[in-house]
Amino acid sequence: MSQVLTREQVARRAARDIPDGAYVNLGIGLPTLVANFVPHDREVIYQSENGILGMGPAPPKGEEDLDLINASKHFVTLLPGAAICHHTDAFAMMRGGHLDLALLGGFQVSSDGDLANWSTGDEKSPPAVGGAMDLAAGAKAVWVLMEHVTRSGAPKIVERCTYPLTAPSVVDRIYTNMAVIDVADDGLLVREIIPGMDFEALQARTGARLRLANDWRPLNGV
Amino acid sequence: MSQVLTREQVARRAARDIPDGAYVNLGIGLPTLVANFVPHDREVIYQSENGILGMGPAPPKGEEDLDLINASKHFVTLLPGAAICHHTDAFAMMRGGHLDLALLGGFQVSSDGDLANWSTGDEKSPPAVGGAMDLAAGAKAVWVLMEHVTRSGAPKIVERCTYPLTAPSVVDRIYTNMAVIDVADDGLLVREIIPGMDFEALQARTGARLRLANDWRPLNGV
Amino acid sequence: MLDKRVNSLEEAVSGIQDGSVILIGGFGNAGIPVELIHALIDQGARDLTIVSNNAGAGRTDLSALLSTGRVRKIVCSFPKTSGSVVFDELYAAGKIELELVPQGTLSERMRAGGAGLGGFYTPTAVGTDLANGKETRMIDGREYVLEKPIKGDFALIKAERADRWGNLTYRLAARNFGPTMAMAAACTIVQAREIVDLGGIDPDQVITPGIFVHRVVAVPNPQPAGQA
Amino acid sequence: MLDKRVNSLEEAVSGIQDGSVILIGGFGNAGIPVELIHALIDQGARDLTIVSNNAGAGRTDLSALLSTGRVRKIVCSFPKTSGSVVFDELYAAGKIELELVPQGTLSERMRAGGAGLGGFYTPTAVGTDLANGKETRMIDGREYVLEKPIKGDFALIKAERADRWGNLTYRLAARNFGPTMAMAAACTIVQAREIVDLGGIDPDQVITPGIFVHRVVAVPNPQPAGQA
Repeated sequence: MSQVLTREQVARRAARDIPDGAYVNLGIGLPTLVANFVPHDREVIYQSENGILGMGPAPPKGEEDLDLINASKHFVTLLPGAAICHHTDAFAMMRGGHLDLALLGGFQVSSDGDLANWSTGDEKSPPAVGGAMDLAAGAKAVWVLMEHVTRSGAPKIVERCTYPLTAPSVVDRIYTNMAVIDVADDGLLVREIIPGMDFEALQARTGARLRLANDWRPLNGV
Repeated sequence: MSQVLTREQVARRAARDIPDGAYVNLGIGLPTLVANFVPHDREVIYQSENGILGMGPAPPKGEEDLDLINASKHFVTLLPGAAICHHTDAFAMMRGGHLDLALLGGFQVSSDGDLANWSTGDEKSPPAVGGAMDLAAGAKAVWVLMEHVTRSGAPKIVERCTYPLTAPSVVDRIYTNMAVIDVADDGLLVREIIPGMDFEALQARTGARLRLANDWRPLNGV
Repeated sequence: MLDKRVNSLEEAVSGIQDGSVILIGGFGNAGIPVELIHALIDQGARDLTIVSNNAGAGRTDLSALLSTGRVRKIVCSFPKTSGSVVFDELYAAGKIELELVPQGTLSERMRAGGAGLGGFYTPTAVGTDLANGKETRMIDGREYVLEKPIKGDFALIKAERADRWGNLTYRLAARNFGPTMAMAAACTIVQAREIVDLGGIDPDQVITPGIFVHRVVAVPNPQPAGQA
Repeated sequence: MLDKRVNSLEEAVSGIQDGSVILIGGFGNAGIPVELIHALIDQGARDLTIVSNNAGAGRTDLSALLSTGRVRKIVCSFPKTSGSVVFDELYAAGKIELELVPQGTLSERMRAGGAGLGGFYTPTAVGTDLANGKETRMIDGREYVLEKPIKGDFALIKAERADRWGNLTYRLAARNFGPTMAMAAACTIVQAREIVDLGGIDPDQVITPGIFVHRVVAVPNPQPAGQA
């Protein structure tokens, strides 16, 4: 019987793929966990949309600085070598293709790499977009980290997003609690599946056609 | 017999009109002299397109700093309270309407306030525009300081510029060695004429129709 | 003499007319000009349009301003947060108009306003609902949305250090929208923790040159934003 | 480990291909990366497009590069100066192409390139020969010219201080085009007077964040530009 990954295991798996020296923006939620699992011999520079480059971990309790928060409004620290800039410059980094990677949460991803992660289209709740669209449109690569299906079991990887789009054709790779999937020019290519789950079972939980890479491997949460 | 003003006297006359606390950009040539004559009880902030706000006078000989030059590439100093910015921000100041005044040289000014001051249209010489067009288009007010006629006696204030334009409809006031003239909505209004010259004589040296202000005064070079 | 210092918060916000567009700095609770916002509440201007990244948290500062009912419209990127109780109520009741703008576009639109540009083409929001009704254009094989500048009648900014010419520095991530909003407003009003003598800020370290600032008031011990 | 330091000027300019677009910092003789330009001359790339405010003065640095005959085109605002002897000869002989751009538009076009914008509308040059053939548009009652971004394959920049992540400070008016060009190039190469340890630059005082910089070489005693 297959065991889906925990949120931490998804974060840990994605962290393994972040290259040494990369400039990375971690979206709100699951992606934020990734920083905890990047191997210590890699130097990764985290950017935050509110003008921080070179963010460090959360401060010890009692040492929070009101002027040092990340995009999720959580307290952070600065690493030696950090730089502060204003918002317009921070978004020039994001929109201008200077970030190597954006790791984002997702409501839905389509087989074309369309991303929906800012709105469920609920008319009662006020909409809020923040920097999601700038980041999705601008980073050199976009990885989405999310559960493979919703709580009610509906696939989040779909032929066509039904939720409002954040940006079309931007997602390069999807890390779920069941698989690692590349968004290739010719569709979705499964790179890894959790042990105990076969391709057909994964396909059954996915709303878009998948192909299995020849060199696919078991997805180990480590 | 009328005596035209010297270049220094034109600069001195214009300097009298610069208000206390104004942000001012002084163009290359004659306008540069103006800083020498602003009354000492006024605090005027000089901007230079290469990222200096709060320029001071030229340094004493031997104290020049290679990293402190103005738009004319002459050595300058900084006043206490000066600020350095990069080129794009310096031009945001200029284009964005933040400068109270640009004092510019001119080849020709038209009765509509068109300014020609960057090119004589000589095809043999490479053209060079620098920041002239940004400044002319962007400053809150543009004053032109120039001789009233060319060396050969041709008028520089004209119905229509024959030299290539720097910007249309931007000049607010003209200080020449013969007169001070406002560019009003309904044409050129003479505010001051040098002693000994009458309106008809000034009109004869001008290529556009002038009107004499009711409260016109003699132009004193001081 | 050029002296932008004013002696009180009341003087700092004087002359703000009904119907003004006011840019208010801050991201989350960092960089919010709490004291200036409360002075604006006391001043009483109404029918305001507020441009700010968030729509307030808790019950103080921006939330307190919203709860006066004097804000007609808010232009922001992220109004809905865990703490945006006041905004949520007003929005649900249809008592406030919202223009939702992607954060980078919001910032860039204000920069365009400050830099004298008429508009710009951005790839952000292409193919999404937030580009609905907006002009798009292919440039060198990529699609862009045309966005127009935002200018403020006033900006309220929190800075760390200022001098009497209005030169500013900021502290860490409290910088956020400050430098851009300062450029984009006809009258930029600053609360600074400290006002120093001219020359007290190294020219190479000035973040907002004084030309973009019009009034400065000292607030040595600013209150945190977003309080209950 | 992220280490952008290189050990020599030769290494700093390695890989610059023929046909590259190279942004070169400096205004007048301030901020010109003299040593990097001479390294580029030694490196030998040809058929270059150079984007720089001026077109060289005297016989060294940019003028020396032009005199090699390897510059096909120069994009600048003020090529003709009292010292631009080399450029003047090449131009008169029809041996170099010139794209003349108003200075603020030049800077803004590079910023647009760095910020990922597709273009912008500027009031500068409206109604002049430099807007000939360009698209114009009325926006809110004012006429603007559409301008497109400029991106560089490389930028050569002079800074004062750098660290191994590429964070930079500049000295006084030598800053000029540096921060904007750094944003606008795929590979930004910096000569810094001093390379300090990480943390040696106060985060609030970084002018160019390291993300915009790709190679840093120390040149402790840079030569003045524009020498005879």
